[in-house]
Amino acid sequence: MTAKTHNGELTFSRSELMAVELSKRLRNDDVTVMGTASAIPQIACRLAQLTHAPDLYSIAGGTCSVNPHLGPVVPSCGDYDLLRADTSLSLNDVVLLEGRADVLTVFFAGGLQVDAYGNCNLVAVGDYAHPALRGPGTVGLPFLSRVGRVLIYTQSHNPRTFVERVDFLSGPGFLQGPAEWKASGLPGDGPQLVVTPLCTMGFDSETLRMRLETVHPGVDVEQVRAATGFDLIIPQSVPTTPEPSAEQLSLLRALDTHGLLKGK
Amino acid sequence: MTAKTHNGELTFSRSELMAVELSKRLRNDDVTVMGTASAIPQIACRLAQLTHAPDLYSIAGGTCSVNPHLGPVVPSCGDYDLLRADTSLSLNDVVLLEGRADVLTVFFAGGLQVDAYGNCNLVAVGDYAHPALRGPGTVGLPFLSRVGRVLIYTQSHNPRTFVERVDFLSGPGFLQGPAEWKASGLPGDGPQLVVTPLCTMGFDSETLRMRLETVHPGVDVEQVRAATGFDLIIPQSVPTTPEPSAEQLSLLRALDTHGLLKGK
Amino acid sequence: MTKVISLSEAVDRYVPNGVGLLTVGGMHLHNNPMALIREVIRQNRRITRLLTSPCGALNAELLIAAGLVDEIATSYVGFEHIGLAPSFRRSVESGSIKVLECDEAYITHGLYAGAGGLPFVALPKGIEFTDIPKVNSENYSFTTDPFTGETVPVGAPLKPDVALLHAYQADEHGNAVVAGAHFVDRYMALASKTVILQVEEIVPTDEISKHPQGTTIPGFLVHGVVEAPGGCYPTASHGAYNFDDQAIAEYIGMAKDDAGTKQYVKQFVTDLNEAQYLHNASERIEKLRYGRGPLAVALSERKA
Amino acid sequence: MTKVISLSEAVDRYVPNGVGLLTVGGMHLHNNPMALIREVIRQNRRITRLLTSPCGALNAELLIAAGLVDEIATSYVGFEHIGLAPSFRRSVESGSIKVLECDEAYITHGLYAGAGGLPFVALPKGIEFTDIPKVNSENYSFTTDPFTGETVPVGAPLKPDVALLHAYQADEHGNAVVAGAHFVDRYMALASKTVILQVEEIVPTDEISKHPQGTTIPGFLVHGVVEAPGGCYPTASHGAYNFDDQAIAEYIGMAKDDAGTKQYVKQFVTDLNEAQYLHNASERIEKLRYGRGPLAVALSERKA
Repeated sequence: MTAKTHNGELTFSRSELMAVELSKRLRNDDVTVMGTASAIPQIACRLAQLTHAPDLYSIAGGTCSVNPHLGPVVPSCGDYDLLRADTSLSLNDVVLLEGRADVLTVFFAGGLQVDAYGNCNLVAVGDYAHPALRGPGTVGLPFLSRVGRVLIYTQSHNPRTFVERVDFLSGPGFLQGPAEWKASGLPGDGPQLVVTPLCTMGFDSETLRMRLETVHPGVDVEQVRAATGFDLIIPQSVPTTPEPSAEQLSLLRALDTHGLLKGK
Repeated sequence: MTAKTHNGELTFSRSELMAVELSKRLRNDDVTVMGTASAIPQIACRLAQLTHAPDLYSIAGGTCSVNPHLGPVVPSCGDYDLLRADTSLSLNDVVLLEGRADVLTVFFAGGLQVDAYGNCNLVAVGDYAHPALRGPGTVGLPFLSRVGRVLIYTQSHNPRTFVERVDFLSGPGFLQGPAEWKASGLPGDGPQLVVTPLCTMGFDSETLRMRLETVHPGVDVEQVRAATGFDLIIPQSVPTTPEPSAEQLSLLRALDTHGLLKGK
Repeated sequence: MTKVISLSEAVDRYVPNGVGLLTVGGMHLHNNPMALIREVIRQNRRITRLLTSPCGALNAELLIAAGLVDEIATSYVGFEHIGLAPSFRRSVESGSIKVLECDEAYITHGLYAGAGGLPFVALPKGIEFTDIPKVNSENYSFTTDPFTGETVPVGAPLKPDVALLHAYQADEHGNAVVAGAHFVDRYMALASKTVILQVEEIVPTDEISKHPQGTTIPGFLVHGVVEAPGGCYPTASHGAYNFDDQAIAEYIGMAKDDAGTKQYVKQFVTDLNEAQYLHNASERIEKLRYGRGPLAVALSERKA
Repeated sequence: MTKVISLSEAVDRYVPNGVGLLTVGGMHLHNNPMALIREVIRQNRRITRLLTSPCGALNAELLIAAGLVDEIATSYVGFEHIGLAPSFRRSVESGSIKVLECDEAYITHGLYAGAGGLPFVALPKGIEFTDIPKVNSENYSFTTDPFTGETVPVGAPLKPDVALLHAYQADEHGNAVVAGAHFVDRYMALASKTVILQVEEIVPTDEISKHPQGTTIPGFLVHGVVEAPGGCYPTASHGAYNFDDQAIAEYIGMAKDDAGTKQYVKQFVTDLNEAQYLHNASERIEKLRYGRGPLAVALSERKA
């Protein structure tokens, strides 16, 4: 069952597709944590709980509540409404767990820049001392290297965001590649997925560089290549990202009654 | 107004007198903390709040509640009833405050051994590796050196408790005397008072050794000297500890309806 | 002995001009102590160094917009889904403010160390693979782990001179209830030399002591209590009202350049006293009040 | 997926014989997870190293009385106003158990470090003036404070393999409510690889999630949940019943020597299953139930 209007337009937004794609990578035994501006991963986690991963735990990084009930999804990770949840941790507890590394299995991340090895930068574009663009700051991204799987999402897919090497490394991905990554002894599994409005990408197991996995409906491979500022690994055959099912969309929209993901 | 029965016996217990004496050393701007088996300091603090120090704060070191309402006083510092209080801290918070040093002004302490410089030992009597008496352990006594004034209380006054030098230093007093104390740079003011069933003692400002201050009603100076295992400084004139007033006893007993201090 | 004090007196007495390290409570668009911050701006107090929670928002941005901040220690200043913080961004890009670049874990653990008299805090492995310690040697360094012999990253303790915090309720002694998320506000209270609280409402002590386990800031840490209903606006006050995204967007719009920023500060802060500001905002605040969800009910039960 | 498990299965599955570092929750005579501890004794699990909260009581003493503990890391084992812990005392005096001498601050901060992956924790000045670090180089050491150049005392992180904890209520997933004091139990849960909870009562998730701010142990930290009403007896279960000073005094009386200690363990632990033990204790437990003070009311409101 696909989801198109009678004149053939897609009946879901790019953000809704991103949430569904993230949701599909979550497992029943995951414990996830998300931070700033996290409507998309919030919905991804709740959707996973309502479908294939009922036992998944998700932590809202601002309020630090566990399994917020999300009716509706709220835009801020610190929202009072997120406290309608199964349990409450303190921010201090969550920071401790992020450092412990063997408990939290998924960290949702993003950046002003994301590089070929999945390193993220939320601090500054250009020379740090005289930045062309000062970002807000890195919050908890340094913990990317400790928590199980890193799932990166960003609503910008262009050569300024996807760069060969971040100008400032504030969230470790595979660092400068296999040698440095292996030598680091960091406990996390590193970045596993990047979801953008154009495509989903993974990482090549040998080179640890980003590799195209699927292109979203209506997007072609050349478009992704042109929008990526580094030499993206592109397999011979690139499938199209499956469209969300009517059931997924219906569940998602029942959560997103404020329409935070709608039309974006 | 004194408090004697018609046949001249004292109408208060030694423990009640100790609580009153401790209470008198507390100030309106004090923030006190107490630990294990703390019925006497609990009552001392509440009595101070009800008389001359209404703004005093006291922290029950087990539950970590602030200003427990104490009706009645309970024997364990971890009692559920202590949570009837003005505010609640966590144990972690209290340990932090004990380390911060400029907030908590009074620490109630004790020991299996207390030495001439007010050092306390709650760990082991005799050789540490083969102790003659193994104590329970030191809990928070190492923080004596950080918190404002240390008030020591003990229900044993004998040469085994009051020794020249503790066998194991688990709660710092004035260490080995003025030179070491000064060099330590520790932020606390050190021990200020020792209250026992026989007397109250302070510390000589030059030598930092314990000095007799008052003997309790019915106790003479020689009795204290004989019960003390080190060379106690004894001034020429030693006043008798004032008897608790009828008002103090009445307030105290209204708190201590379980009679924890009665007859002891 | 009451610690209740007027807004202007609180800032006059407890926030010296040129204050060494000032920290402001709340996180993201929530529980920012805006009444106190607006008053700091009205009284034109220079801040040598400002420390935010792991995520600063209008609490830091407005002080920067008013040109009062020399240095900022932070891991984030922004408005989450609404946008970047224009004055922070412009001031850093132009070099008119110095950033002590931090990460969330360091701020959290650093306040813990500051609260507890810990000389420093050893940090989990990982931060040394980022560029953050490279640009902030004041807060980050390295030492030897004597148990393993390895070199490990460490952070300096954070000990603010003054903390400006919001709580839902307090009594006159400063015993305070935090409704909703605590963020790192309690650690700020534990670590700071002077703590000023603004609250939605001052209540009697016997009211507050009915629920001691919800009253987590003890009065002995607090120096002044200011009754400031609506005082977090336009950020949210957990338990009372939500943030106003329109008002934040309006700020972002005006603060696009220096002239607009100055105009905003004049129009919304320095030209008004707090009563006038709140009078103008009162209709919006009423619209933003939380409904009777489970948490609002739990809090109303507290008061019943 | 339910984590509810029987008492015997919980110990059988999660407490291996010779467990490396086992920690037991509760403090003083409160919230000792005695049902789990009695079962550890029935199943005769040797404990290589036992870690208490800053104040251990019957939780540590009974395991030592049963002869199961090789080493103990603690800052206190005793019965407060009731008396010393006879088996702990005798075992240390005779050298049959090794003590890793700790202080309260180290245990608290060490669990924090263990929970957060901190390589070690720098301790406030003071402990180096006691004899404690001199006799415990495994947990205490010294390193350089790179910010001041001074040598400072530090503690090793505490990372228990298994934690046995008590909570008031939990749902089948292990989301748990602690009624009353938390002591360091939540940090034990955060720092331990495996966590087994005993609770007075298992309740539905939608019951527990009505008051998320009182539910402070998240299920993802918990491996097994055992319903054990009365399971803290003869220690107190905050929210349910007080400790039994007579029963503790009876233990102290019997445990004066090895023969009496063995007799106690046989009579009160190994000769009975938990249901029989509780049947015998039930009258005392009923007498010790907390009255309807403010806290009991607050908890009954939770359930209403």
